Amino acid sequence: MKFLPTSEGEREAMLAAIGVSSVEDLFAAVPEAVRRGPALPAPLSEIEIRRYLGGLASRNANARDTAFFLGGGLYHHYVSAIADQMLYRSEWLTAYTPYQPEVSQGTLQSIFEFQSHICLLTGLEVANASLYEGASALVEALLMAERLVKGRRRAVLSAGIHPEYRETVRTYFTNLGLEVVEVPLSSDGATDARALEAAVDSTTFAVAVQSPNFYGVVEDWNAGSSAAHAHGALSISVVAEAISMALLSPPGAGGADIACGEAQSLGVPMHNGGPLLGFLSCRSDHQRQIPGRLVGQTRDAEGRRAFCLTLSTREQHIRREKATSNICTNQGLMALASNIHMSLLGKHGMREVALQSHAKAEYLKGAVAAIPGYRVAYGGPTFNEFTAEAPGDAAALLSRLVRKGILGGIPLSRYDARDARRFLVAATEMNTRAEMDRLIAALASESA
Amino acid sequence: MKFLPTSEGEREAMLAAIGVSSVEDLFAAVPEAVRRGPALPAPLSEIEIRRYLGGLASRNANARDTAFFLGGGLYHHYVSAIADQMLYRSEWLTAYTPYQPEVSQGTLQSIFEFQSHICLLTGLEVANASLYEGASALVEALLMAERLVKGRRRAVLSAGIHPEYRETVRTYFTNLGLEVVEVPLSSDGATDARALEAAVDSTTFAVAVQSPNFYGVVEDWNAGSSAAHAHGALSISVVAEAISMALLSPPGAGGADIACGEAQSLGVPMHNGGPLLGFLSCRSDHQRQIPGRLVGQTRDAEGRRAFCLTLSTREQHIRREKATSNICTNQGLMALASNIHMSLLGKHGMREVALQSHAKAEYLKGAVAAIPGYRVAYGGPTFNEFTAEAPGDAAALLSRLVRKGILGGIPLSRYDARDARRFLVAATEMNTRAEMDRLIAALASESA
Amino acid sequence: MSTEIAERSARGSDRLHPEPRVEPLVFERSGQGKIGYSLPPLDVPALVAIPEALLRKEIAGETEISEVEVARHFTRLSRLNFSIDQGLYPLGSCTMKHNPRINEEMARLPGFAAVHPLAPEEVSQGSLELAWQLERILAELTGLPRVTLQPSAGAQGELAGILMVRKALEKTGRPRTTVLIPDSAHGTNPASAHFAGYKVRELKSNARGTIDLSALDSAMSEDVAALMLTVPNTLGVFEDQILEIARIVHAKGGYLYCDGANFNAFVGIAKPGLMGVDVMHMNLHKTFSTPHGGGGPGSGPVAVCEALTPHLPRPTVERRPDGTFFLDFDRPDSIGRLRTFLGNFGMFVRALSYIAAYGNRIGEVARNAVVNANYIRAGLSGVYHLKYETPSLHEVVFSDKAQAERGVSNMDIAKRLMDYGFHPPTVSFPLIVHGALMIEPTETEGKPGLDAFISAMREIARECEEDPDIVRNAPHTTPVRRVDEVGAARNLVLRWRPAGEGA
Amino acid sequence: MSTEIAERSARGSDRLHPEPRVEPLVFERSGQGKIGYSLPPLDVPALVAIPEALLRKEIAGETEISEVEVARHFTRLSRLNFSIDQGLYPLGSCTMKHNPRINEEMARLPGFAAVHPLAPEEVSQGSLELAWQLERILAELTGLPRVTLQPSAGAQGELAGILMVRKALEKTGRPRTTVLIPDSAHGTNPASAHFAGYKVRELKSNARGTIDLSALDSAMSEDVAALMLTVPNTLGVFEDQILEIARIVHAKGGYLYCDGANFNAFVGIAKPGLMGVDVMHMNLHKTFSTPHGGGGPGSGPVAVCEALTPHLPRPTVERRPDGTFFLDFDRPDSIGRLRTFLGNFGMFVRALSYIAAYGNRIGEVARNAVVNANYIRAGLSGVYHLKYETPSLHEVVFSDKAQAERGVSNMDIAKRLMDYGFHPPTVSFPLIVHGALMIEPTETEGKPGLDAFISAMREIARECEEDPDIVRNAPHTTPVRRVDEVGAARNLVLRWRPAGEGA
Ligand SMILES: Cc1ncc(COP(=O)(O)O)c(C=O)c1O
Ligand SMILES: Cc1ncc(COP(=O)(O)O)c(C=O)c1O
Repeated sequence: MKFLPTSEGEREAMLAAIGVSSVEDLFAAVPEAVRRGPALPAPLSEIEIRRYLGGLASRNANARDTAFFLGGGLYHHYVSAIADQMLYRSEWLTAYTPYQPEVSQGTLQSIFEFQSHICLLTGLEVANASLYEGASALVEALLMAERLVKGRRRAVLSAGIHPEYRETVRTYFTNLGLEVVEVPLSSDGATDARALEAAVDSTTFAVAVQSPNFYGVVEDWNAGSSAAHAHGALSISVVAEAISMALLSPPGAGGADIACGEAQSLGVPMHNGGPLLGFLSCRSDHQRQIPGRLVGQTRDAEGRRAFCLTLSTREQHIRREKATSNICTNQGLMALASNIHMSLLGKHGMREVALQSHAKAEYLKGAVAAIPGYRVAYGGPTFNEFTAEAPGDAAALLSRLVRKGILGGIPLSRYDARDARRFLVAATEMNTRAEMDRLIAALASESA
Repeated sequence: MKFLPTSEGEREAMLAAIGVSSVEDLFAAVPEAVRRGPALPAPLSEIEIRRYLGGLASRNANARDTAFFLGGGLYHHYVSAIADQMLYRSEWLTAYTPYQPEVSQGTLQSIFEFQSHICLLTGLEVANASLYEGASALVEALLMAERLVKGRRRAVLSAGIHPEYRETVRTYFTNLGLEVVEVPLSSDGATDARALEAAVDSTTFAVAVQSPNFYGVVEDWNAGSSAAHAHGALSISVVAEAISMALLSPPGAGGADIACGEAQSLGVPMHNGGPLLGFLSCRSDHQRQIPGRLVGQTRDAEGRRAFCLTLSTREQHIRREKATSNICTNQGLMALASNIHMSLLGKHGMREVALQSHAKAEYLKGAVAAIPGYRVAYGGPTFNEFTAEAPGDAAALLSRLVRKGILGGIPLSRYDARDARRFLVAATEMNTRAEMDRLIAALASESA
Repeated sequence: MSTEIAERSARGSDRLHPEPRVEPLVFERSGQGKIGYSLPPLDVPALVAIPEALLRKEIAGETEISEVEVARHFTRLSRLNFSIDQGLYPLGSCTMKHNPRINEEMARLPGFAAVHPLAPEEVSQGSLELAWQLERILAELTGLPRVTLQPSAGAQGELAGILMVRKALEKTGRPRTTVLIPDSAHGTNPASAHFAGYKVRELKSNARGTIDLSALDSAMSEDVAALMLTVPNTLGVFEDQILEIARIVHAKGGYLYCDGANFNAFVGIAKPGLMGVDVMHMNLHKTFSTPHGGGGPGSGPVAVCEALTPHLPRPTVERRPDGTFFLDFDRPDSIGRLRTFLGNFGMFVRALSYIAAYGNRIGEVARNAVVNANYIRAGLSGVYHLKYETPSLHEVVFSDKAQAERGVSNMDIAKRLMDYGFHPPTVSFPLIVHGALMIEPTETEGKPGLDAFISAMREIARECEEDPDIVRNAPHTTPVRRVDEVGAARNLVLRWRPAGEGA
Repeated sequence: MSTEIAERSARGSDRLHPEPRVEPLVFERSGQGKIGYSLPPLDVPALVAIPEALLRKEIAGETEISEVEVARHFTRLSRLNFSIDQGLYPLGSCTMKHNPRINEEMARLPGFAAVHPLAPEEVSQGSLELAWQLERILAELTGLPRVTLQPSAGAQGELAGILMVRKALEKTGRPRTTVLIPDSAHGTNPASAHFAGYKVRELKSNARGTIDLSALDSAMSEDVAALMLTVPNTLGVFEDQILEIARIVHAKGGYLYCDGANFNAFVGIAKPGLMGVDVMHMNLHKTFSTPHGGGGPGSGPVAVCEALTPHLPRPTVERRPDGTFFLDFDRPDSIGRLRTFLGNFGMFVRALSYIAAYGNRIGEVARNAVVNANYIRAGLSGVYHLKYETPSLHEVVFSDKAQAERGVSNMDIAKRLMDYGFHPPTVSFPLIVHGALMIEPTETEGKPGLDAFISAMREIARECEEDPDIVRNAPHTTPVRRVDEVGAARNLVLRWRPAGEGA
């Protein structure tokens, strides 16, 4: 077997040194009754693996070969060649969690830089080393708030939060005796301000609002924050399209105590939905309740600047059931990709990506609104995604577009049967005007 | 500009330190009359470059998406994922020629290993660090022989040598007052033994034979060697399909003084014909006339084994017009790829690749011979390529096959108008029986 | 005296080695007016249709830097890391095995990497089939009928598993209150049980390092939802009483949860389903070689017994009679979602590629892993103290007991190993071995590498006797020397700040 | 005394740093029965239809090794190299600039990397158009009408260029006998002229380091086929009399050949075609950033004036009126082929990708390269001796004259720079500067990097005064210390041999 470096002869010598006569002797503790070899096919060579998996890959529509307008919390943004190729380096790819700082300064410093980038983007003071993805990041943020605001059991969530995030929150909450109150959207697509205020009370430990929300509408963070703070609850800003923070007023400026969500947009390919890049950022007075790993700056024995994991007493490997989270393995390599990407784009590039994405979505939005039979569902301002309404069933319509090489949007019937005619359309800097015009023409021809 | 790390402010400071007031001042020596900015388009971003070059790439038929049977000195063999990805490492990719051994041991040791692999394959004692590709490697071998056998002006070349190699030899020879005598093939496709003997005389400095020859036929190295040695000339073995050496009797066992040719098959993708990997190997008593770089083993100041470039006095940077060759930049990275590939496949893998390639070509050859109207042109034994003869014009036939996704062979009319109905068909371990059956069926349907 | 040498040499080496070994932060390489990217010119009107009040002006402090500086910064930084591709990385419990490059190539195919999970089903058949096939293979390997691929890593797999147990128990009317966890377990086990709403009750291991059957028997009650058992446990010891353990747990209506992070020890040799395991998570980033990436990503599929299948996370991947695949959201008894989309799909690709390369010979993984661990055990027994002499499978846990007498701790030994060119083993885990040195070589280490490791460890033991300071002051040759972790926690600096913003 | 410290520390460091720093040969990692590959099972009969006498039995001595060992071997080996991505690599004449990663990505597209040049024209339009476009761009940049992309590197470009000159002269009946080459020229120039069948006559440079016009005038005759001129020359000096030089050469019916390896100094700013250059090769692996790969591959396109176009190597890439592209073999006056196929096509892709990124702003390359070289010149003038004070463009050649008085050579200084974390400059070239230190920073180095380099060089100059041994014994911190090159040539060991075969 090509991944096994031991020859037969060496194995014999090793068994002799161990003092057993066969490998099977070493498995003596495993009862006969539970032993069973697997019914699997014969080993495949690389050539065959390329055929096999290449064949599967070719049966998926990919964003490079189609006119692509899917979003819904996962976006087809630019990833630089350097961010891609850097990940091939063994030193990044095949290292473990940096428990031993003396031989892990690369990973540690990169995480420290990632944390710093996230702080700059969110306008908050502390960020962790990553979480799995947006939905579980929101859960972690809520549980963190619950620990900080002791004795309360209810979280108020905007209905504008990604439905898969909300579903994830319910999965975690039910067993912990925590409750969710959902606040509906108003007709302009933003969280209903009055309903929000009414929903928060002294049993509320957190108010969470997403912006741009799932339906594309940009929210005012301050609405959630003042509702929360009026009752001593914490304000959580949820961001599922992280590049929006380069253009929109950041959570920190809108009173957020915690910002969390999905940073895939910042240098991570779509990967069919994973690996992604959850993030969580907060005010420094809450840092001791932050979940996940943190890297801090320190010195080595010779006084040089160095980095290491810190505040580990929050974590499961020390605190066990009292830990701030059960997370252990996180999204390290994606945080590296994102650090490279954010560093390369920097101040101007991230903003330009955001501006282009916005401008393209505005172009599309205007054009879709102008097609007879179509309308834009909400009047509120949008960033790079909006909810369109088709004259007929959106899912069927979008399936017909696929045959023209257009992935035109996400049918909202997937999340709510009442939204059968609605679909989300996203644009990024990757879309050309020509592609958008193709989409518009295809939609128009479908309405005819 | 993203590749330029100097900000405006820094540039000002630098100009001040230099003592000029503008960059243009530094170009004072360049006459006004010769200055002219280029009429080129505006800079492209990575996103645009991907569209632009990706668009061009998509207009070529590639071996992954077709049933592929082209050879002619360039083969579609297996390249392992590790040989491919290793080349991304900056330490390999962005290093220069290892002139400074203390910071280039990686490159140097890899070349030393490459040299060793080539020696094992050719059965000769010395190999250089690479040459450009097969044709110029043959030229270098011939010029080397000419230096070793002083005072003679004629080289005898088999007509079985790749026509592009022979054309290259003529390009070099005409200006140096050297002559080529070409020996025809006999009807079984091997070099005509009698004609060969007759062609060699005391004015001959070298005899060069290729095996497998361009038409696919396996030659006996000894024929060329004994003809050469009988008259005090050197015997040159040319190999354009290097993996054949894993199965066929190697040049060193057939009396060769020099072996040379193309090692692309050993781990280098086809690259549309370049970069490839020329090699040259010889007996150790001729090593001081070898062209190109050589790496030798030595010690460092602390007695550790170390490697460095050696015998540089053969080379242009020291010997100038008296150098053994004008080559400077060679094919370093391809030699690395090949070292990785040969090391990974090793003794058994290289042989298995050769055996599979041969068996597949035999399968095809038998099947083609059985299609009415087709025949195999030569009766001699072949390795993984053979010359087929079609009932009609081969070029037109092969163009029709392309529309079925089959690159079925190389029409020999490209090299000789008299060969209008002939074409070369190659097989490697990459071809499946299903693909071969598709080719056979397509050929059969074309004859009908 | 050796300290003196160390210091002198450090100073000397500073003189001979004037290159600064610390790499500035990327922010410190930034400079006004530099740029590292470009985008296509905007081909639509440059409109900002968002009210002023909702906008920010700039991302103050963000970088301005050229591409070449980024390339150098990250190349240089990377070189400060140790990695599997450099040498033995025997972190116990982490299964740091060779990561084949073909897996990376496959995961980057545009048909996997540039694909969106919300694309219509008819153009997602490749991904759906891939997930389905991986599920089938993991089911075959575990001997359990169904598998969810959704969990993002092992810990989330644990949570998913315990939540399924809870859901099943809820159906009986009573979710119960407690999860039993041996004291040797990984920290994620109790943490996950806690986040599933359970109290944790710790089970003391017996003198062999395994489950004390009578302790289990008395702890097991109808309040206990599950026993979370690591197989083999974190000492590398296989619970030879596993069938009896299962019987005890099942007898009281509880579920047997298997932490499969150590599946590498018996994959392809034995099946948890036959052991009475009801639910088990696996770490694709351990047993199935998806690279650890300096901390992640992982993927933590969970295999379950028939009784738990109705509770699998939503959606599941199903196959229609016509051979097409679809996502089934219509699972009313599902525990729900644990995250967005389908899970860490990129890891599925790698794991499937890896498993395909072994196919029906995957048991060789376990065989070689176990031989390697036992070879190290044989090579170091008598030199390092072995608290539990029970036979080891894939890893062995020594301790610093002998060396502690010379004032040298397991941490010192770990650091000194770096000077010998090895990554250290896991230290201070499992908690039941004081001063632990938890060594897992994995199957992808050859005899020469193991011999070198053994002799380095023996050499260090000798140094502990003859010159303990050289060990206590280690490492001497790493990019930075011993890092002050206490100081880091005391003076928290968790980010870079733009100049003027204060520390 | 400092030698003593160095030695002590080396010994000390061996003790502190017990990791063996030498990596075994891949053959030494080999072991019987190990395997690193697999192939699909053979799906046709396993026939060997070749006479026994033409077969070999095995490749004795070849490796048997697992994939993980190969991965480690080459990763570890690579880490012994210095590379651009680690820091300043100021090898004069080599133009070691940043190699953008997008170029690698493009070259690896299956539509370029898995393509065969003998495929039918109708399925090769993408490659043909790419070659055609690159030719057009290089023609525009050089101001010359046509370009061949065939030469594999600069030296082969030189040969192609001179052969075209020869062919043109042959058409006049007399190929002439001699090529003039300044004494500052790169070694490939005389070697290439020689292999084109010419005698080489060396032209002494004047005190400014440039062409001595009267020497040229008297050397130029109707026996001279061409003057090979490097622009700017290897001192980094632009021949300000270029127009006069061209006039002199042309007056006698000779051709002006430009070695364009230093095109980086004025690309996008001035055009050789306007200078009277008739033929010029370029190094895509220098000016146009295709990576040097530890020695190659390169690509050496040659641009020619109208008169030489009939003699371009065969085939040329041509465009039909309908916009399709084809290879033109029907060129009876061509010099023929220099190699197989079309040239190093993979380098064309990278170069085109690189040029596209700059487009009409490519002159910024030269501007920044020239500023950088002059900044180093300003920073080191007075510290290192500058034989020629003529203004520099993209590189500057100092010498060790001042340091030689303390017994320190340019080679010592080069080695000491390694300790400071830099690659050394080119030493011992150009030949007209004894003890040369030829420094070419390229445009992709920023001010902080240049400042660090300047201060390292100044520091070394100080060390030469105060502690010359530390320089003479350098390097101290590299993976191996000073390598015995003389010994290598004396006891030639050019390959590994299987045990038993003798050394
Ligand atoms: C025994 C054991 N259980 C559980 C885990 C948790 O897995 P993960 O890090 O993927 O969350 C680990 C790994 O760290 C482990 O070693
Ligand atoms: C001035 C000069 N001319 C010619 C060459 C030869 O180019 P190549 O190495 O590509 O053959 C070089 C590079 O080494 C050079 O610096």
